[in-house]
Amino acid sequence: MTGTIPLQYFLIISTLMFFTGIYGFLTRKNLITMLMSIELILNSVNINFVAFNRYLYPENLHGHFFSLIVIAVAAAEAAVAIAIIINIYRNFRSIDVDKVDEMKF
Amino acid sequence: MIDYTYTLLIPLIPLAVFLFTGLAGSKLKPQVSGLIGTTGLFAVTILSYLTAIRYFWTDHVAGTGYASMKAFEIQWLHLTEKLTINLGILLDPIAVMMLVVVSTVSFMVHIYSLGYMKGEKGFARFYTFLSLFTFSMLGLVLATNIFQMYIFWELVGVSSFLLIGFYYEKPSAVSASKKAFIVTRFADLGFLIGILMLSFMTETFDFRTLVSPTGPAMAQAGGATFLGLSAITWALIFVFMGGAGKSAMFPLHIWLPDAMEGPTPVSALIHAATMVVAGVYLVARLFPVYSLVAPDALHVVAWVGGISSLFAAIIACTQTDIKRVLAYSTMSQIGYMMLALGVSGYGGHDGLGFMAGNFHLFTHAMFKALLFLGAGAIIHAVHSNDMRDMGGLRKYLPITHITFLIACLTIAGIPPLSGFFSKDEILVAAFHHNMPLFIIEFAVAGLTAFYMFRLYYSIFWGKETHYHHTPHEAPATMTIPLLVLAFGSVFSGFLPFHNLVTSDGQPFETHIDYMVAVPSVLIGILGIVVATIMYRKVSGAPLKVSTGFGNFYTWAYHKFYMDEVYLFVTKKILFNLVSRPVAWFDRHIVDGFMNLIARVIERSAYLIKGFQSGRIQQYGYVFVSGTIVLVIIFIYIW
Amino acid sequence: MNILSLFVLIPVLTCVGIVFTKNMKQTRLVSAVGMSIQLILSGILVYLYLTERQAGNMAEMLFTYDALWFPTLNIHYTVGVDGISVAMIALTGIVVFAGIFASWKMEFLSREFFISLILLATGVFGFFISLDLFTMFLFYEIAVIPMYLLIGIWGSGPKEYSAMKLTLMLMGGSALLMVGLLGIYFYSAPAGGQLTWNLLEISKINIPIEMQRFLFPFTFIGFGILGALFPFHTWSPDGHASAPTAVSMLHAGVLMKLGGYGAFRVAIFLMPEAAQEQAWIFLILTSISVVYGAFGAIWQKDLKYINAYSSVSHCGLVLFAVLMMNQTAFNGAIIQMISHGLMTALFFALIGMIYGRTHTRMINEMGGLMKVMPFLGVVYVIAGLASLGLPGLSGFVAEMTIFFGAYQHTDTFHRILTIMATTSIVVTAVYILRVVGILLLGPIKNDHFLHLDDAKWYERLSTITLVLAIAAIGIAPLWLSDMINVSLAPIVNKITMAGFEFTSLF
Amino acid sequence: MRHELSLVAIALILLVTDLMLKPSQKPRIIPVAVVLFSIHTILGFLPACEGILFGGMFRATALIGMMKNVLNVGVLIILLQSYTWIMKEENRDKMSEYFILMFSTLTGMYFMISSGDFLMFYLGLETATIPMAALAAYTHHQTKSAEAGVKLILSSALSSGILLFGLSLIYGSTGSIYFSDVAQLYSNAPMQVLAFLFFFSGMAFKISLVPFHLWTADVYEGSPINVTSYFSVISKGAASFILVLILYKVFFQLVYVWQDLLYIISVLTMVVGNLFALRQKNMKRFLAFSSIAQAGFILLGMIAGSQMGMTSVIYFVLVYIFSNLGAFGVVSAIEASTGKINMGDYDGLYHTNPKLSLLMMLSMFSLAGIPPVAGFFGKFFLFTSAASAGYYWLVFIAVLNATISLYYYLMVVKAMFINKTDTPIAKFRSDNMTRAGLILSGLGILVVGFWAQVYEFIFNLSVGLF
Repeated sequence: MTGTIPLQYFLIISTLMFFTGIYGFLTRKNLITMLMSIELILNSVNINFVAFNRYLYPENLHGHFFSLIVIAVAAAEAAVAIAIIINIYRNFRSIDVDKVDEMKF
Repeated sequence: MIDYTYTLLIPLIPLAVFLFTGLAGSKLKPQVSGLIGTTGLFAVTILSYLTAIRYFWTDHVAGTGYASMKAFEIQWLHLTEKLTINLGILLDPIAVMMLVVVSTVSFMVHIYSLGYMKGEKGFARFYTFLSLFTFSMLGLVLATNIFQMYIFWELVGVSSFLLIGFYYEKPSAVSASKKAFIVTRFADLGFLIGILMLSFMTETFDFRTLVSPTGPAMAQAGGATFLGLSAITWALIFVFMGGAGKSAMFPLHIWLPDAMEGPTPVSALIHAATMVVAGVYLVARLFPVYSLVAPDALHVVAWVGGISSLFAAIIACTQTDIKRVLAYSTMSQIGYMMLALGVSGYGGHDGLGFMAGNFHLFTHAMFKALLFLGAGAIIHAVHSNDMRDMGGLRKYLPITHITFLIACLTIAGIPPLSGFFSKDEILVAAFHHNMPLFIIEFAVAGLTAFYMFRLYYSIFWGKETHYHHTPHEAPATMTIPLLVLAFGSVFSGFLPFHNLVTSDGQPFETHIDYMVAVPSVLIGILGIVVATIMYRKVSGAPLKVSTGFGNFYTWAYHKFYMDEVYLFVTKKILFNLVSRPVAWFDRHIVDGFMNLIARVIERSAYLIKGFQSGRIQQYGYVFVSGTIVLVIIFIYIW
Repeated sequence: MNILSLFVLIPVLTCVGIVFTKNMKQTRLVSAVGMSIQLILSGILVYLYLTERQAGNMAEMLFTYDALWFPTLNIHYTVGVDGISVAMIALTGIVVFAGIFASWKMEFLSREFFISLILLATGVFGFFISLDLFTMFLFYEIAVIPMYLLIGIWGSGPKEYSAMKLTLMLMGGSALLMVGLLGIYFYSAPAGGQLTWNLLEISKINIPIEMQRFLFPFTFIGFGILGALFPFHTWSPDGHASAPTAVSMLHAGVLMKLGGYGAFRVAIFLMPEAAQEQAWIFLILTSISVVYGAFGAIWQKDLKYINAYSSVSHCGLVLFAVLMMNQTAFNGAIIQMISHGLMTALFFALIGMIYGRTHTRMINEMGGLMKVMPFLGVVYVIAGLASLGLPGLSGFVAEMTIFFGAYQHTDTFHRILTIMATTSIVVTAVYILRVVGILLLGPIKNDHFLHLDDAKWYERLSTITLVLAIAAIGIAPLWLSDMINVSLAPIVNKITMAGFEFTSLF
Repeated sequence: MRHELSLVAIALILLVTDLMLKPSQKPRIIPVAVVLFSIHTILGFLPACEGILFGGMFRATALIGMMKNVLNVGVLIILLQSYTWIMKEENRDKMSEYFILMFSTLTGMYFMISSGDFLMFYLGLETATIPMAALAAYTHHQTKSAEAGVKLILSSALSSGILLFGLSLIYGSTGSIYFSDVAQLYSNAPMQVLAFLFFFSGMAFKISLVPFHLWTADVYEGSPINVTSYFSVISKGAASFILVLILYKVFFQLVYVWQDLLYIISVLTMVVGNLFALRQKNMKRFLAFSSIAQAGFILLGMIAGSQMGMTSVIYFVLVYIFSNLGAFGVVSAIEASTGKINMGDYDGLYHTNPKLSLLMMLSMFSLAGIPPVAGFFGKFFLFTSAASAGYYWLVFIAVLNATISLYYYLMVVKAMFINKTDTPIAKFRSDNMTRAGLILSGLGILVVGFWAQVYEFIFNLSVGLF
């Protein structure tokens, strides 16, 4: 099984996801979309962990556990983030990230 | 060893008077301060005469030279292992001679001022300053080492400053005192540099060690050269610069005429008899060094003296302020003394110049003090300094007239008054050693007679001026000193100086050299005759003569524009081209640079504020690119 | 209790006492009592020191006390004095005492004023008694920082700007200093063993020459900034001009001495080889300071600026002498510090008193003050004469010792610089007499001045104290000079061991 | 583990108590929280057993206990100082949340500091961060507060994403997430350097090092003031602790990389922090930038890589807690009483509120590193550590920056003492709890420096690189 798909493929996809996430974070104007981009980043990390674990260090499960925890934390993070975004919406009547620049310089 | 420790009292009495009147002066009645000062000086005079008599005659073993002795010495400060500054009292012929001069003139001036300064606001202050001056001058005279001399040299400078500026509410007095101090201070810088060099080479300050023919100074005769002169020659020229400043030698003389802004007794004491001859005294002190090690420096002394005496005599012929005429005359006479030292050799008859210089110093002190005090009496009577405001005063001021006339004859070198003897010796010395200088001095002798009698006639003869108040003779406190000094002027020429004050302490024989004496007396008489013709009665002759000289007269009248040159150098060059740019540079460049740093920091703070745009995405952008830059640095470059 | 620790303790207690005072009268009384005790204590210290030396105690430092503070960094609270520090402490005692009386009428926030002032004094005293580089630095900064408040709150003119500039420039100096001191610490045991901050122990070893080359400029300039080293002196004119009287007095009088003292005690003493190598650069700078400060003073119109530039010149002379690196010059430098401290304090006191009456410091607006305030006038003239180096007053002794010491240098370059530096005495005379002439003499320019009064008792007390000290040094300098000389011996030995050839050794 | 357990217990007690209190009785939660936390703080100083738990995921050593105690002291002061603010009407109904959220983040920090592997570390980090965002957005009716919350949560999510990516690479290259294993297996292969840099940038975000600092000022300004002080000292302190531990314990093979890295970053941080702080008028924003500059100084201690370095970092954080909380305490007292937050409002403060002004001045001097207050010692030891590793020029740059920072700290002093105004802040009296908080920080500022035992105690616990 391990011979079929080389590890590099996973790494390439995860790296692509990582940078896509970053790209999304830097360019999307909607706060929710930005949050989704973060999730992309976190997922790319998960892929990494799992792939490394499976391919390189199958004798223990550090990578797997790590990715599980990351998923859980990501959920918590998303919850809080969305709560705050709602708050933003209440205050700014918008969730456009460029509007949220009252404090600067 | 004969005990001279009591001589310590000589400088200490004036010091005590100074401290007492200075601190308690405002509580005392003014006259009391005056009397205390005068009494103190009386004691000093007695002690000085006693010392002189003991030193020259009583304690002296006939047939031996006059040794120099340290009556007293304490350590004041030690600089290095070898260089120690001591304060003490050195007695040797010239010191004792100066002691007599200083105490006599100072005592006379103290008495005289009781009358002259009566009713002045700062009477007590005047006496305080006089005591300070007397203390400093005595300390200078009795100095055992060159550094002590420098210390008191500065102190006389400051006393002179205080006394010239005595009328401190008068701007001219203030600026004159300032000028005097600064010019002499500049000269003192030369003195200091001279001492620095001399002490570095010889590792001693002590006069006795310095002048000892086997001393360290003598070993320096060769040494490194700079511009063809050996180091010690330079050192001595620098030392002489100090002397030239104090003695108002060309071109450092400009302060002396202005110093006449001070009260007249001060001019008599400081600027005629004592302080101004300090330069001569200094050269005389170091004479063996000059003579044996650095003859080149001695040439400088001689020529500076000669030029100054001619220069001053010419100017004196044109001035109308009587005190200024006397001031230039002083400068001219000191030029004589310097010249005498400059042409002298060391030991025996070669040292004639040395003896003559000191002799002239002595007689000059008497007659010049007399002239100034006389001038003071005149000013006291007519309340003016300008000879054009005077005339025909002989009727009103008989005593002043007679004593003044005596002084004029003395300075003109008419035998058998004292001036004849001393001046004659100088001319003889010059005649034998340096012909060009002799010719100059010969001419100056004539000029001297001329301008003194010009002064004399303008004051006491000439036109009858109408005075607001009828001038009256001065009180006894002022006339007695005149008479005493007149006595001194007449008879001091008979003192056997060639036995007492010589370059090597050994007596030698002198005689009048008719080859020199006769012409010099004749030219003196010629000067008097010319003056008589021109000034005895009101006539157009002076005007004609002055126009005859044309520009030269104008130049001389304006003192050859020396003041202007100095003003140009100080105000225009030093102030405007150095000081002002320095101040500007400091404020704008140095300080500006510091402010610029602050400005740059502030400015850059504004420039980079765009990074903090308030937008999350830009923050993210910076974050990511920061990481990437670090990655590039540490993986690819590092 | 170690007598030296009292020098820090008494000011601190005085400050605490001031906190509990209710009004200005009590405040100044407490300050005056505290600082009088301090002055007496300084006198006692001088006496004890001299007796101890007389008794033959030739230890390098006397009255030492040592307490371990930060063991791991080997930081100690180490105090001890030699003749040099004793002299500086006495100076500080006198100036602070005079300063308290010069600010007798400080109405505005008087408690805060006196506390800051005494805090400053604490720093200075602490600096002079410290033998440990860390505590030395600590006290150094303690002394610097109250200046900001003192100038900023009670100053005049562009006080905020001046205060800021002064503080920042001095702190910039301590940036350099910090590097220097840390470097010294980490090379204090090149052969292995315990690193130390102790001055005496460091002096026993030789810091490697490469490090000296690196550290010496840091240390020297760091202290030099406080000592008004050209071109880092510009805080001084502004700072002095804006500061209130007592602060100018303390600052120019003692604080600037920290610079000279530190440059000498730390930079030169611990790193003689580098000092010797690099001296020429700093000698040129200090010679410039000396002459340049004097010329700068001529053109100023404000009394305080004149005095500030004059301080630049005189303090330049201190550093100049220190760099000449021989015993006589060192001695001269110390005497000059004391002398300048006294006379500049006197100057600032007088300027403050005159300003308090005429409400101007511009010399061309004043004139003829001698007539209305003879006491202040006479004292001003005395201060001026001291400054221009009149024999019988302290300035002369100091300058002459420096010039003669410096001229003993075997190198012609040094001797030429010495001669350059001597020219300053003429320029000094020019600006001092100019001020005296315009300010005190001549006719009275402003009728309003006719009604001014002369000095009050506290002002007299303040100035007379300083004048007496100036005259005492000027008339009998030998005891001071000897006291310093004995203590210079170890320092000179250290430098001599560094292979420096001396022409003057006792 | 005692720290964690008791803190969690406190949080739970508060949660339960809150349920039982009627709305009018809500303020009673405050004394309960404060008293409990004080007890917790004091208990923390008792000697605790050392050891490891969860198979090496959790470590407890005396050093780590000390770090937690340092944080506890800070939190206690913040709790005291927030009294006036939390008692405001608008906060009535969510009072206990403030405490509970704060204690949760603190628990997260405990775990983060105590972590023995990257998993625990990450978990602690997020436990510390996520409630913090909630705290930032605590006063949800204020736009600024909401903005602060969103900026914090999004930025920190990005940063932890990058950090995690780095961790995944570390795992990939070493096969372990345990610190001890990673340390053995690490080398300076490019990928490992890359992973380290990713990790570092995530940490740099927490300590707000330039260029990862941009969120700081906005979040600090927008958050309620006491939350800001929590961010600026506790969160920063905890992150510094774990960074220094991880750098020394895990990445010591990369020492030559991270020394250079810290060099660059610290210079950048000090300079940029100072330059921004120079122009600030809002006190919170001003303190935010000043705290960025202070973070740059902390790196000077880390760079030494020695026992002395670690000591100086911990010691500095302790001192910094006191000094910064002194400043924040004053700002918070004034804001709570008068609502004024600009530097211009402080003009003439000394004449109306001398004690506050004095405390503020002490804090400013302490932050600037002026003796005799503690900040001097803190900075001095940092510089000593850097110099011990031979970084003299870095020390020089740092002290120059300290001088620049002195400029703006003095601006505050100037406003209070020198500037004159017709409308100074009126005289007011803070409540006792706030005063206690202020006095505590003032005492800390005055005492910690001279009290050498503090430093020695920390030193004995600290460890070096090798």
